[in-house]
Amino acid sequence: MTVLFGIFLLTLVVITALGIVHTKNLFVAVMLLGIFSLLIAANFFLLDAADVALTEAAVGAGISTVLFLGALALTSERERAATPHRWLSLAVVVSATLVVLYATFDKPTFGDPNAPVHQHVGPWYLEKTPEYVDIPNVVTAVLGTFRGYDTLGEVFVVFTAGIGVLFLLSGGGPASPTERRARPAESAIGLRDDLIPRVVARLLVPFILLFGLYVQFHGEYGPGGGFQAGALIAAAFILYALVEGEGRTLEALPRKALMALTVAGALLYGGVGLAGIVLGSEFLDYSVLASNPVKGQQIGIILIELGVGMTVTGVLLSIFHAFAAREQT
Amino acid sequence: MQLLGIYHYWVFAVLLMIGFYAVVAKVNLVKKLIGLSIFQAAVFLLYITMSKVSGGTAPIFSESAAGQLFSNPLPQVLILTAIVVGISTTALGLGIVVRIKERYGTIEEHEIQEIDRR
Amino acid sequence: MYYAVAAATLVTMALALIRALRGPTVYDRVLSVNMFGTKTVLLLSVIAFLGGRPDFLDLALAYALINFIGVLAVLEFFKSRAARRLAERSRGESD
Amino acid sequence: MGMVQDIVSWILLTGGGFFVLVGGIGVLRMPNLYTRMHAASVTDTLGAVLVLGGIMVQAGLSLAAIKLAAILLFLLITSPTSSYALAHSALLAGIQPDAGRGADPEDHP
Repeated sequence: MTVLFGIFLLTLVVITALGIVHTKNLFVAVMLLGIFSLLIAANFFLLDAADVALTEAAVGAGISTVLFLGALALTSERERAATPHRWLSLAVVVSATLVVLYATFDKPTFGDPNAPVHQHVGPWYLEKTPEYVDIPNVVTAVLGTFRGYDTLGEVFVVFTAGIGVLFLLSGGGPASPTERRARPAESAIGLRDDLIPRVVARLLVPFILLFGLYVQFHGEYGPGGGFQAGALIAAAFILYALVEGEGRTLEALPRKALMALTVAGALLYGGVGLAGIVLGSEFLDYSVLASNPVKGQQIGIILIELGVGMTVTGVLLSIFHAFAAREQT
Repeated sequence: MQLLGIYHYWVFAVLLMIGFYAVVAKVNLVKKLIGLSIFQAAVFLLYITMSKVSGGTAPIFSESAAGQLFSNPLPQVLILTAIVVGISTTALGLGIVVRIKERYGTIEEHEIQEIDRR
Repeated sequence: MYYAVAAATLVTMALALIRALRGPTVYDRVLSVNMFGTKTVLLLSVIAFLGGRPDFLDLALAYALINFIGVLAVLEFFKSRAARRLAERSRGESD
Repeated sequence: MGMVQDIVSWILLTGGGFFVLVGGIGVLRMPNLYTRMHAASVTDTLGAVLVLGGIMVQAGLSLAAIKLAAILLFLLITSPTSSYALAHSALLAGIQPDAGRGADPEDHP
């Protein structure tokens, strides 16, 4: 029965994707992308990937919509030109689709426990996690220690992307400083003087922050971890910025603090790795962090998840502020 | 039942190609990035589909899941990080689009090419 | 029983999706995005119990908290756009 | 106790499913924005309360029930607020609430 639910949801996903590509109004496309993300997350949940669904929930529902809208505000909302060489592109895409579809016939049946994927390291992780790490959430264990190098790499990709956006957008805009000063009269029309959303959002922000911290530190026991928590905490600050304005948010968490958070997170991750070398083992081997190797692994995971959370929060918020600051110039 | 067994992969293929179409055929740069997001989501879906085991549950031990099959944690780890990386790289792309708009005054690909040719 | 509720929620999601695709005004689309969000919360809660893993309600909780942001962002975007157009118009008149 | 619990939760879940579905049909079939908004709020409040209440009865006194109560609380706070903000900004954008007129105005991006 749940398989049928999944199939229904997947059909909705395809319809939504077609709608996104079809519409000329970019604004509508962004909103449909929000629905698309909700559907994908529900699918992940049905496919037993609670952690992934939580990540998609934290990122897709708020942050990606906000970023796309920020970009639309700076560019344009309509796709003006008709699609050139439409039939040629369609022919290429259809033939590529047929090739991929042909390849799917070689795929193992959905949910087959004997599929090649499940013959590799996956079962080993499931079997050895209680012995080596002893935390209930295997996903966090794999993310934090078994594949710590991967995660370190991903954190640095996120870090680099954040730096890239700051480089691109923090330079001088096209508007002159005098125009920048003429802004306050306009901004009075925003959501800021809408009392009800403002009160409710203020009420909600501490709860989102609290929930983010719960997700951060409960990641060893339930779905969660640094990536999800970082996105949730960033979302809380974005909500605050939406109702209270950029300035108030930057007062609460200035750009410098964000930068420090980002860098400190990445350094914390790398530092925990180096601590492994200093204490006489290998890079990112946490078992030497405490006298008991299992305890050491747990401490290591908590620390690197904290680093991940700090970096993700810092990067996502810096990106948001970079777009929002452009908008005001 | 045989068809239901690979329906997930078909959806993956179709989504992948919808995203691909948007990237290849559309001339609007933001639309291309939206297409890229769809493309990404299709890949995520493929990985998560592969991690699923029938009758299994999410790979988090608890009393309510004692003695059950668990789905494969590895693809989930890869995709979990990929989602956050995906949003950061999309943001980078959007940053580039914003700069292009400021420099060229348009985000339609052919108009940019025309301006460059001049 | 859970199955029936999940099915009803799924059908409602499909109906909301049709509304989102048909429009006609952007506000209709915002409305259906919002509705879609709450239906996802319900669906996730029901499925968490269906699968016998009530500890996964965290996900539904995340959506219940986060879903609001998307709608507010869209409305804020409308308002700032209206303000920008107003400013452009007044600038055009003064020239 | 188990029997009573089951019956109560079934009644709540059936009612919730019914209202969710009715709201969904309303969103599709109602003639203009404000009437559609009315239909959508049925699912967001009554439907959500009944469905989550039904699950809560099944969950009994546990951590899950507390989480469900939190979800319900946040839904009850946020969805009327977003409905209000939506209606407010639609009104400001010049979409008139006129139940008698019925049909939609032209596309208003």
